[in-house]
Amino acid sequence: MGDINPILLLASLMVASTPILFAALGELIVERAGVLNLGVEGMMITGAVVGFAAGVGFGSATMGFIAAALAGAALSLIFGVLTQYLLSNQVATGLALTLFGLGLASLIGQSYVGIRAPATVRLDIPLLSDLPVLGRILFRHDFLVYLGLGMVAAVWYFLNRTRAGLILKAVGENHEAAHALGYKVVRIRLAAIAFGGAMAGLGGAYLSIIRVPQWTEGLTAGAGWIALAIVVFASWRPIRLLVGAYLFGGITVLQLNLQAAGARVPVEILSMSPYLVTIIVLVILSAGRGGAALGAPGSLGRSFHASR
Amino acid sequence: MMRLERRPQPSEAWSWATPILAVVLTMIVGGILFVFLGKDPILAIRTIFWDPLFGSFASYTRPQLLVKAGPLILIAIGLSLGFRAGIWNIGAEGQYIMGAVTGAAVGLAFYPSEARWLVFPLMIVAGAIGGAFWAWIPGILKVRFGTNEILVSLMLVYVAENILAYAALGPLKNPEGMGFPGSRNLARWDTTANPELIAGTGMHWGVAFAFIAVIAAYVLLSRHTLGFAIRVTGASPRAAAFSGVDPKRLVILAMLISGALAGLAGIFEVTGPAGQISIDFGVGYGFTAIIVAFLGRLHPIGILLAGLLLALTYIGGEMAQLQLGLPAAAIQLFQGMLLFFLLALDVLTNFRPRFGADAAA
Amino acid sequence: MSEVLLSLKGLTKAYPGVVANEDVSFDIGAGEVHALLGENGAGKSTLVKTIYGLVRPDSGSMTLAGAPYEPTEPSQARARGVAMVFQHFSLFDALNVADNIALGMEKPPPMGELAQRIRDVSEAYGLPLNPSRTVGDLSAGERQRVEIIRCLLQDPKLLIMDEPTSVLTPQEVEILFHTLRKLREEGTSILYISHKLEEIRALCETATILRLGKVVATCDPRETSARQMAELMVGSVLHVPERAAAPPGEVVLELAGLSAPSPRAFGTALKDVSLQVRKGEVLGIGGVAGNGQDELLLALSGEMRTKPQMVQLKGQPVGHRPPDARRALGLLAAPEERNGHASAPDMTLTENAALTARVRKKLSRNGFISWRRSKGYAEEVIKDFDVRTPGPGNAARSLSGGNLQKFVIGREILQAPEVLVVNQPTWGVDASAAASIRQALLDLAAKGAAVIVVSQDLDELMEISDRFAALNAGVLTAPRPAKGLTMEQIGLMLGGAHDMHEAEADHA
Amino acid sequence: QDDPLTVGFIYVGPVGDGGWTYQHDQGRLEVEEHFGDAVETIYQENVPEGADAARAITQMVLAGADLIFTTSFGYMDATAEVAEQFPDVKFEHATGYIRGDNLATYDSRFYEGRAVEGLIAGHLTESNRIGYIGSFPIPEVIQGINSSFLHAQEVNPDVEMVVVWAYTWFDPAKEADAAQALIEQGVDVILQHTDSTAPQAAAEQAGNVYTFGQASDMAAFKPMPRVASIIDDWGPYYIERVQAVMDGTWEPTGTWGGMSDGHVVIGEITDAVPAEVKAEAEEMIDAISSGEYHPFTGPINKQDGSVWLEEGEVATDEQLLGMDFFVEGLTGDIPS
Ligand SMILES: Nc1ncnc2c1ncn2[C@@H]1O[C@H](COP(=O)(O)OP(=O)(O)OP(=O)(O)O)[C@@H](O)[C@H]1O
Ligand SMILES: Nc1ncnc2c1ncn2[C@@H]1O[C@H](COP(=O)(O)OP(=O)(O)OP(=O)(O)O)[C@@H](O)[C@H]1O
Ligand SMILES: [Mg+2]
Ligand SMILES: [Mg+2]
Repeated sequence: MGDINPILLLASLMVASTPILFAALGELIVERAGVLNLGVEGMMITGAVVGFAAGVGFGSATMGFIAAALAGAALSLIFGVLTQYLLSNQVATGLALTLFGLGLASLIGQSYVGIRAPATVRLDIPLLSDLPVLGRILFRHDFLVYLGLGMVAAVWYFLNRTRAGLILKAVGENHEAAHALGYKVVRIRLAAIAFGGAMAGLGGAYLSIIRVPQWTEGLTAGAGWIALAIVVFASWRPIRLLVGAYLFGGITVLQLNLQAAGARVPVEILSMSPYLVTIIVLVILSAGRGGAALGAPGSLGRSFHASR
Repeated sequence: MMRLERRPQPSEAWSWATPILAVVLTMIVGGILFVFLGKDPILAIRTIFWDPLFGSFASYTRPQLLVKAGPLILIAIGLSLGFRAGIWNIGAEGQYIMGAVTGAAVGLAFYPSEARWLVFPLMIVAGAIGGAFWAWIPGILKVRFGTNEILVSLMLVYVAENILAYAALGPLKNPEGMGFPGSRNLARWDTTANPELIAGTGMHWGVAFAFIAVIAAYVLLSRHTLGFAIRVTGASPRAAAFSGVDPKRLVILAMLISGALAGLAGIFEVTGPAGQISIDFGVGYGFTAIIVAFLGRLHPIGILLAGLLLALTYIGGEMAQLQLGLPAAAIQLFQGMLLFFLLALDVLTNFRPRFGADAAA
Repeated sequence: MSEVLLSLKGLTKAYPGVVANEDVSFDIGAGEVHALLGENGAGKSTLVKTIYGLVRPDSGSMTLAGAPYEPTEPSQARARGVAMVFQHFSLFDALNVADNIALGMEKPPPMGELAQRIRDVSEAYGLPLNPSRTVGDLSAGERQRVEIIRCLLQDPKLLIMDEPTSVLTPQEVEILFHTLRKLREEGTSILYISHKLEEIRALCETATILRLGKVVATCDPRETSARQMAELMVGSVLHVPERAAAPPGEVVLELAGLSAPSPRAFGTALKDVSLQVRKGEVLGIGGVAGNGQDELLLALSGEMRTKPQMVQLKGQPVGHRPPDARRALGLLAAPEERNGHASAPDMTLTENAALTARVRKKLSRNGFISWRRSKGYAEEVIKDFDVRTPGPGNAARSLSGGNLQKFVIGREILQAPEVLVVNQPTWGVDASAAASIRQALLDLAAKGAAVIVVSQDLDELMEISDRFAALNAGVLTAPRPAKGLTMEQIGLMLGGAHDMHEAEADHA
Repeated sequence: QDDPLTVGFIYVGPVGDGGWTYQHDQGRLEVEEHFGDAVETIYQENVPEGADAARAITQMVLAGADLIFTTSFGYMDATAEVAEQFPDVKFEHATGYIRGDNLATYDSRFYEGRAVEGLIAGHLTESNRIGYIGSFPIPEVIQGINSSFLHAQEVNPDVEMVVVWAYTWFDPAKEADAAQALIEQGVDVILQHTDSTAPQAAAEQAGNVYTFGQASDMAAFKPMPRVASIIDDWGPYYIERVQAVMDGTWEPTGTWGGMSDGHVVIGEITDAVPAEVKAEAEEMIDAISSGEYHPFTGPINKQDGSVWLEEGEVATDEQLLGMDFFVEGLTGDIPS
């Protein structure tokens, strides 16, 4: 039957990966600051519904995205206060956040079922989008796809080239030492957590406003968990994160394309392939590093309490 | 301003008082939420917390609490052993599913045998092995290649769900099911059924195993050298290695135990309350159990209580939905709130709050 | 004395249950090297953290260069010219040297420029350092250089050093002293904390002595003997270790061509280490930290497995045996890091007793631990080794360093080992506690056990060893009788001169 | 009697899923509207199939329900079990096959609607490639694929059908990906057996791709890409059954309603469909509704070429309920 056009595949995997990419980038910053927030799914879906509602309410997708980011950040700050001031266990608090976010989202979303999303503009970058091959892959997406890519670059720059990024890494690496040098561990972490929430919110809103686009319960369908996994997969590095998100999104899209193209591979195998490939690639990467440290931030998941 | 001051030793009194305080606070804030949803808050809270235990249908709902809490506790106990040692198996859902699928496959292979004495124990063993195997994979990959067990165990959940769908649609499909997905009903076939052991109590083999697991974990952690090895590894991995703990063996062991318990939960569920392998067999017990484990502070008795508390909010929540028309989402929100309060107040066990001027910092 | 740089008046800081500093007043002159002495837990670290703005005093005041000084956070202290090298390093392993240094500066220059300045300053002070190396890969001495250069780049007026030499080799100490003297010449004041009194005597002009949080004495260390200072700290007469001579017996432990890669990411591989230890003998192993000391201890304790023949206990190959099996045979060990290696900080002393004494003290049966017996053993250690703690139910982290060290050493010694290996037995421990630990080791040898002491403190090794060997880059020199070794000979051994050794095969 | 009749509904998803559960809940609301104070409805959403179902149903009985609709196939065993325990309460299980003295079953002949969709699709496609997003390979879904393919082929012998299995009932992002994959494979008409509007959105983005609303009307995407829809309309059946209980005429029947009963409704066929095609489609709707035409009428061969239905032979309900094969002309395998 049909063949798979790699260019089209690339173009659609860029779209498919964008929600995970946003959420994972946010979580990467959070984890780099030494905090493990497992509530990504909850923040994503809250972002999805609030973004959708605001988008419909204001009749503007842009307002939707802004609202989604704010909602994600606000929700994440519950986690922030609990874990940073009240020193609650981060794993449990993150899971509670997911539960809370799912409930909150479906409560908010009750009156938005079956409504159309606000229109978005696709950025057909003039001239460039008409380029024969690259044009289709690179220059015919919506704004958020470019924003996602831009955020990868920005996060990379932030972590590797700015003092604020250095301080963030220091806080995540060894909070005792950062505190001894006079850095405000808790405040820095709260800012990171809020950023992570905002990014998760954006990722969710991308689903509800552009990708799907509609509001239905369970819209994120586990994307938040995948985002968490991608951060580990990327060993906390932004460029690898992009690779990981594209790999995952790519396999997801590819398996459907293979089915559509009539490939004679059992559907069950294709359907589980994104997860299997992620594991296999991780094993290869880890084995290559001789099983040595994967680069997890030194203080990841540990509570910090300064006594004065 | 408030400042926290670390207590020299955790406060015994507060560790008992905080859960109660958390429930009370949840009732207050949750009540306000219910008012906003146009419901009578007192009635709603009574329906959630009181009626399942003492309401007019309590004779039905009380046993159901056990049925619901059983798998949660069983899985959480296994997870807590790993968590205590710093081994992060978050893929219990997959192990639960694989336990059910393997156990059911073994049972169905004997259809229509009547040798319950042989088949049922075999299924239990197979279920435990199935779950343990699924947990062994992230364990061995961690030990051999240094892969992160969080990621691998999580990914394997999705793989297990696909295997479950495949099993329900293919090899385990009920040949008399008119082509519909799903296996034969194991609970309705005497050879494989996991019925109530004492009628009207909700106590089935899975619940019994959960209680056994609580006791065993308690003894293991407090008295046995393996439990000690687990605790030392969690508290200080290098001290554990010095003491003679082989960290790789411990990883494998912890994964095998938690996987086996999750697998047991799966097989008891599929032979009892669930009845059959179906596409939607996995309902998130494996994830909820993580919450139960942490709510119980990774302590066996704590997990027992946390499992029952969570079961109470589930069943009470269902009743509130049914009787008061409270949306399921509100219940979920309410549960999230309960967890938040429990976690937030936990701080009082280890810290003493100081208020006022001397706290300004 | 010249003009006063920093003046402390009536500083008091109380923690729950303990007054860490009580009415502490003294002055530090400009260009003065001022020592702060005291037993473990006397309040030294608390005091300097107060000066650095990390701890806020309950009462009291400070003036710096004549102006009131009330730092509420370290950046304010740094802005006023106060810099600090921490007792427990404040470094970030995953970051490189330049990043680590930039983090400790208020307004770091751009990275390229900073790297150049690091090179310049490190050369100028004789502390060579490559700015692009990852800190996690550095030796303890190099790590400290990072901390010091971080301070130096800010042209501090007052440099605080909290136990800087407890992790350094003699050579590194010499280099450090050279740097500090140079700084003094440039007019920088130094507040210096150390338990090594000879160092204080060589370096400092004034010493303030704390006991239980209070200033109990001030003296000029150049005119006070180490013993006098120690007695001021302790408040009683100091006991000097003495050894009952006993003829060495048969060989109990033999290492035969022990070669093993390091289990740690940046560790040192052991290369063909061979030695024999006899009953009743104390073998001292010196060497710069990071030359395989940790690996040697791991290979002996059983945490790191080797080929069976490489480690032989009473003629029996045990290289492949795990720790408990070796304990059963009488080989015990106490690693350097007492918090988190030799003990689990968050566990009680009873549990920590069970950590290593299960086999020899029969604390467990059929896999079940008897907590009653464990508690009994912990109490025994506490009593026999004068560990100061309310009881065995307390967490290990609640003990001060010296007391925890006494507990750790006591826990092994009371198991009546046939061979005991200790690494840095008196690291960061105050003078009286160090003396009693050394005495205990000597007493153990006198009872016929073989003792291997790995240490960077040469004075300590010379004081208690019968024979001495040195580790360098994972290679061990042939042991030589300690008596009569000159400093020069020791220096050569430490530097890796193996000429007195039959030429060893140099394989990886 | 004075007491209102209490009617309970057990839902597998949230009422806000916009698809399957949403449509059942619409049916519940129609019941409320129709009977006013004479009935009281209660429901429980998000009830997992399996362990929790039996409890949810029992609690509903205890809460006083007189008639309970359990609206997912996976509730079959649980419903049967509870029905045995409470002989005085009436139960109705959707899409299953177990019946008892107080347990009826009901389902809809969605394949009738699929036939109409297939006809329209066969006319509309220019690439001669029609895409189909399947959820799981179960008889109901396979009926739909076969029915639509047969009728597309009838009007367009060159047509091919590309089937993608999403292995989920509901995952909007994945459905969007599946639609996208189909479009990239040159498909220009998409049918779906999953419940979200994500494929509609993907088609709209792509431009000239036609889709059909599924479960609900998906009117938001009119007139293009959504050119028609299959609506599950459970209201008439629910009203009829509630009435039967009130009248005391309720029987444990097995109902498999279709277009003729108004259970399956074809939503507005928009002007994006050429008038003559629309007329042809309406003709078929009439023929099916009047019972004149059965979408599975021979001759029909199986995929392997073997004869399934002889000329003029009409498939029995048993044959349809157990359908586990593709008809001749379809490519690809059914999983498992
Ligand atoms: N954060 C804290 N919370 C409670 N008590 C503390 C804290 N820090 C120090 N202390 C107490 O203050 C006392 C002084 O501690 P400090 O660390 O200043 O001692 P030190 O003189 O530096 O000891 P060492 O020689 O071992 O470094 C100790 O007895 C300790 O109990
Ligand atoms: N957060 C804390 N809470 C209570 N006590 C503390 C705390 N931090 C330190 N201490 C106490 O401070 C005392 C001194 O500790 P410190 O950290 O200065 O080093 P140390 O234990 O003396 O050992 P070392 O010399 O190896 O650093 C100990 O008795 C310890 O109990
Ligand atoms: Mg100190
Ligand atoms: Mg100290």
